[in-house]
Amino acid sequence: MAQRIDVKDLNIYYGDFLAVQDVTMTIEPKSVTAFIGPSGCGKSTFLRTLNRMHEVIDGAHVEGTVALEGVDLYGADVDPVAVRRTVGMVFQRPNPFPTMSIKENVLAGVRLNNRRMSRSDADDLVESSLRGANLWNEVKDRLDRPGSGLSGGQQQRLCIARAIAVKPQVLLMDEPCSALDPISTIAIEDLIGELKQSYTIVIVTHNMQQAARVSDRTAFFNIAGTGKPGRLIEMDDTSTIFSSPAEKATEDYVSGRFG
Amino acid sequence: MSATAPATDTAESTARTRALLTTPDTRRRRTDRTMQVLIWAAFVLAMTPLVSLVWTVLSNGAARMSMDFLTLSMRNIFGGDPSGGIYHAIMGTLVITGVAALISVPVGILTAIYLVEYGKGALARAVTFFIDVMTGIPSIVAGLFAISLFTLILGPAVRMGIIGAVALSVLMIPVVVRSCEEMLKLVPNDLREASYALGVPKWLTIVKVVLRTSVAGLTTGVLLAVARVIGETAPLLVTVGVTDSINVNPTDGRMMTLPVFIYRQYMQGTATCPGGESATCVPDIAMQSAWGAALVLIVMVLALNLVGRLVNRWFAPTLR
Amino acid sequence: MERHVKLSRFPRAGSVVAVGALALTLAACGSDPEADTGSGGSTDSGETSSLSGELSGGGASSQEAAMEAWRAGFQTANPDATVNYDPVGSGGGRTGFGDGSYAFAGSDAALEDDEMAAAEAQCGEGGVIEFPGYVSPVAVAFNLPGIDTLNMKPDVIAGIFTGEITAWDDEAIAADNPDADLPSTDITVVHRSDESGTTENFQEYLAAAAPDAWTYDVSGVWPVKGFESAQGTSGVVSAVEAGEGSITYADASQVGQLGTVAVGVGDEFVPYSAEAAAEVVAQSPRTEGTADSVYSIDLKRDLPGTYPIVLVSYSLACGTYADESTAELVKGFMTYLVSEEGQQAAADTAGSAPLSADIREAVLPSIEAISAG
Amino acid sequence: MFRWIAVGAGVLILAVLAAVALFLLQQAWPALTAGSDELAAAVPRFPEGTSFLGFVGPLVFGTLLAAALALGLATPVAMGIALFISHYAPRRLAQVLGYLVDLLAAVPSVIYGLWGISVLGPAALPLWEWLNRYLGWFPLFAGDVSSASRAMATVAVVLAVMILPIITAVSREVFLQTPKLHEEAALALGATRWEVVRTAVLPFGRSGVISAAMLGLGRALGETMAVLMILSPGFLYSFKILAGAQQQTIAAYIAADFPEASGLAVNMLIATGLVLFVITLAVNMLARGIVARRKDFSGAN
Repeated sequence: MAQRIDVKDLNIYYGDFLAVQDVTMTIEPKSVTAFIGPSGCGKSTFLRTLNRMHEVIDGAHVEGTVALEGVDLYGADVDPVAVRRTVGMVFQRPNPFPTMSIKENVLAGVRLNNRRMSRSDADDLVESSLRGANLWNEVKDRLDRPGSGLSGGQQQRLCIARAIAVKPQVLLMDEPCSALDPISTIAIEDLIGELKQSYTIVIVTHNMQQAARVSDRTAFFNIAGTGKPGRLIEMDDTSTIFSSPAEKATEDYVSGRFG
Repeated sequence: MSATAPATDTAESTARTRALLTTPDTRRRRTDRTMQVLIWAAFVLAMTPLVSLVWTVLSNGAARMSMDFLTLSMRNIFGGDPSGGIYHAIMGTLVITGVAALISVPVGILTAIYLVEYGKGALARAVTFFIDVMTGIPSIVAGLFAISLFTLILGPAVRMGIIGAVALSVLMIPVVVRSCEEMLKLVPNDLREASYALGVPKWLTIVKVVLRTSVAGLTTGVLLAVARVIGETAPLLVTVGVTDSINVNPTDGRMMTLPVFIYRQYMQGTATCPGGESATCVPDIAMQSAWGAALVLIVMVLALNLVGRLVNRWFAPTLR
Repeated sequence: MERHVKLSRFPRAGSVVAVGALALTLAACGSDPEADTGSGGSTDSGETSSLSGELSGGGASSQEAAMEAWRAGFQTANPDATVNYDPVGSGGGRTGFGDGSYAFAGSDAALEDDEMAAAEAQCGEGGVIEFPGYVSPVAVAFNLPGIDTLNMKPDVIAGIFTGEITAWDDEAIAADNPDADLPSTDITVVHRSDESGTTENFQEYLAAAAPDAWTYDVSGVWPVKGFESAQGTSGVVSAVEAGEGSITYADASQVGQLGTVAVGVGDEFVPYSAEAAAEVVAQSPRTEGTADSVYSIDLKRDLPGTYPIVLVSYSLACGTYADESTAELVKGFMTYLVSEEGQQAAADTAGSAPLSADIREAVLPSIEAISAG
Repeated sequence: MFRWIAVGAGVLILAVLAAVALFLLQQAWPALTAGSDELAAAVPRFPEGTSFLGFVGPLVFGTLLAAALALGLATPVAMGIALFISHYAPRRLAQVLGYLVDLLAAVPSVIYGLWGISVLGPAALPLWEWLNRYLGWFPLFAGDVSSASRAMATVAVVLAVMILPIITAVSREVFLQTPKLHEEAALALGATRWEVVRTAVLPFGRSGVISAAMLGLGRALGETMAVLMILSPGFLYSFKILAGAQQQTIAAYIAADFPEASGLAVNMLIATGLVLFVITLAVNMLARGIVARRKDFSGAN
């Protein structure tokens, strides 16, 4: 299931503005990779280039390569829609479709691909996805109620269920817990630990403890000043980053002496 | 495919991924393309009549345009005589719409203030509800109302500008209230509270803080409301009567307005020219004048819109 | 712009200033046109040279074109006077005249007894002045390329306008037009959608000339359902111009390039003309039993050599008015209206038939007697 | 003090509306209570042996037919333009277009009428003839094509063009308000652009579009001049939209017959005006009801 991502010499532009400069990294399969760094350093922007979500903004483009199992995501014959199906994403704020029920939310992505799905197949998929997102027991009795009626943490897990229902290879998470209370956060963090058995997970977080808790590897991004591009400072095993980082800036940041 | 696959990748998994990423679902892609084409087509389809309309008015209207056309009235002009102009109609339109604005703007803005700043309870709900009701009054019905009101007061067959202005006000007030309500709602509560905290009474807060903050928005709302009613024909047709001389006194006698002028000219049909077409007798002069007046009216409406929007863009304080 | 912004502390002020500024710019340069010395007739008979004030009348829209000429002529001679005419239709004119809201009125039909009573009550002791000020032929106009005129007997016209005859190459039409190359096109009848005196007059003609074929009640509204219709004379004319094979009835001055019917009167076919229309009015007898100031006629539809489909539109005025200036204005305006000059201006503009000298002579004394009282 | 002035303005509006309603009712009352013989005598158009409702029925039918056709034509196209401006066109172009559409909403109806009769009518005639020839079996296209294009179909197109900018302007606002979150959610699930629209934008904007359509319907119902200038009226319950002299709308009927009317006929016209008032009222209430269910949506005008 899980696949690796190789990023090489990636520059990200918004129009003429260089937002992120010269990123080269490898994201290992079946692991959790955390991006940390101060606000505006381009980590979310970079995350979005991993499934071409940044293209929603007019004028956004990249130089360099992002390769999934050796296939460049920006290759001429690559379909961005297929990229996003293969590389799923969970957002900062839970965003279940308000007009759909819990069940329909889970099936939303699948419905796009499959014109007809038998009722039992659909039910099975809903159950397995919700179980995968640790939500099944809480919502199994109200699958037909609107998704927006759930609590924030439940909504976020519903979004995760929705993302994994399309069976992606990679799961990108953009500060998935920042809008949640501590208890919900723990639930999501536990879930991330389980999900990495089957997916490559990339998570952007502001919370360094969270990065330390959930990730196997950590990448630190920084920015020299406003108007300057964000850069990848260093990337290493999480334990290394938090105990003996190679760069001074990283050390300052993780020890709280900066930002 | 510039990337060279790292050696750790098996060729098989690369091929599988490539297949995954490069074979789009043709059915979905086709649907997407079809819808894109349809939406472009909808756009083109809709623009065709609109462009045609604007072009027709422009080209037909420009042909009739001249200094005389803008500065003379139609007094003593008849038949196929191509002299004379629409000055009386322009003035009538300006005066009647101006009076309508004078009536509706204070009422409209005060009502909006009431609804936003004071409005609570049954009365506010009733006012909101009935403003919705007023929005739905067909324009001809507003005309019928105004004329029967004045008939009751001043006797039968009075025709004067102010009756038309009253009819237009009935149509204009709800529009003013609606848009000003929106504008006042945009003023953040922080500003009001800051003012209260300084011990400023509520009414002064409204006048000095709320109104001043939203003045650009209110102006825009009012100008757009004026643009809405300036082209109304049916209510003026039954209330103001017609004349071909200049009359700028809304309380004395008939007035001409541009929309009514257009309609009257359209209804006039071809003129008889005993000696055939000549410099002093043009058979289809009425239709030409109708187009000319239509162009002037459209320009007025567009100018109001433009000014309204520019006021809002340039002078609105940055609230958001 | 700057000025506008400074003043716009209150938006009301802003918009008023904007509109006001526009108005002022325009006000500086607008005017009524200079008195026209051309066709309108610049001098009147002399006695009404300096009338002033505003006079409002209303009524039949058929008179509108002529009324424009009359008003222009009168206003040119009296630059301080303004005459307005609301083309609200005959019914509105009669009602408005009856309740005093119009000082004068135009009507496509003479006042009926109860209307006359109301008008007399309104006018007071001076009584009502009524005369056929505007007489115009009503043409039966059609759109067939290459055919300018067709002969039709009353029965044929009635047959077409009742929907009995549906194709242009119908034998009934062909019989009177041996030389015409009639197409097999369907006939599309177009009638007035609004209530109108033209409709009423046309129906009166059909009822009088073809009583067997035309059995509908005569009124201002077209009685036969299912035909096309349009608003106003210009509406029906442009509808016929746009649709090949259509036919309508309309004030002759408006039919333009359309083909017209020469109407069968007795054994001959008479094309429309102002002269032939004037003739029918001149030869028809005056209605009996009316006051001296009322000159209405009983139209005869079968007088040889005349064009029988005519719209006779009456002018209405009072013998006495409450105030002096109105009385003077009405007197002056009506005098101009019946004058040879006024009638000729109407004939030039509206293609109407000038009033005969007999009728003018009959009504002029009543007009000259108009006074305040 | 200031407060009471403001309250007074609100109350004044209620008073004005009450006055409008009362006047209409008072003026309409004689016609509503008159016997059909009386009406037939006063109103030349009034067929003998019909009740007031029997007379107004076809007018209501014509009004609804015209408005429904216009709405049917305009809504899909307006949604297309709204989507085009909000989600398909390049941003710079979109802004200009949005502004253009707002301007077109302000073009006076008498100008639409002028254009409809002199440009659209002749241009559409071949299409009407084609529809009639090949699809004449379909009730809407049956009958004889109005030779001057003065038929309900032409009116419907003009009305559609008129209400198009209104529906577009409101729908566009709603579509633009679609939360980015939901669009991104759909996008991240691998949705194509159209699928984003279908899963996130349309469901979100549905009630807004409905109320936009209702606003358009309200305007189409009350529209006078365009119908008056174009339609060849008739007083039938007829679905033949290509033929002339089939239907008439209330507003155009009032404007056409008001000049000639006197006495009871005027009351009769005002009574029909009252009927129109009630219909538009119902439509507007419905629209407001739908909007009210969505609090965050604003900018109906």
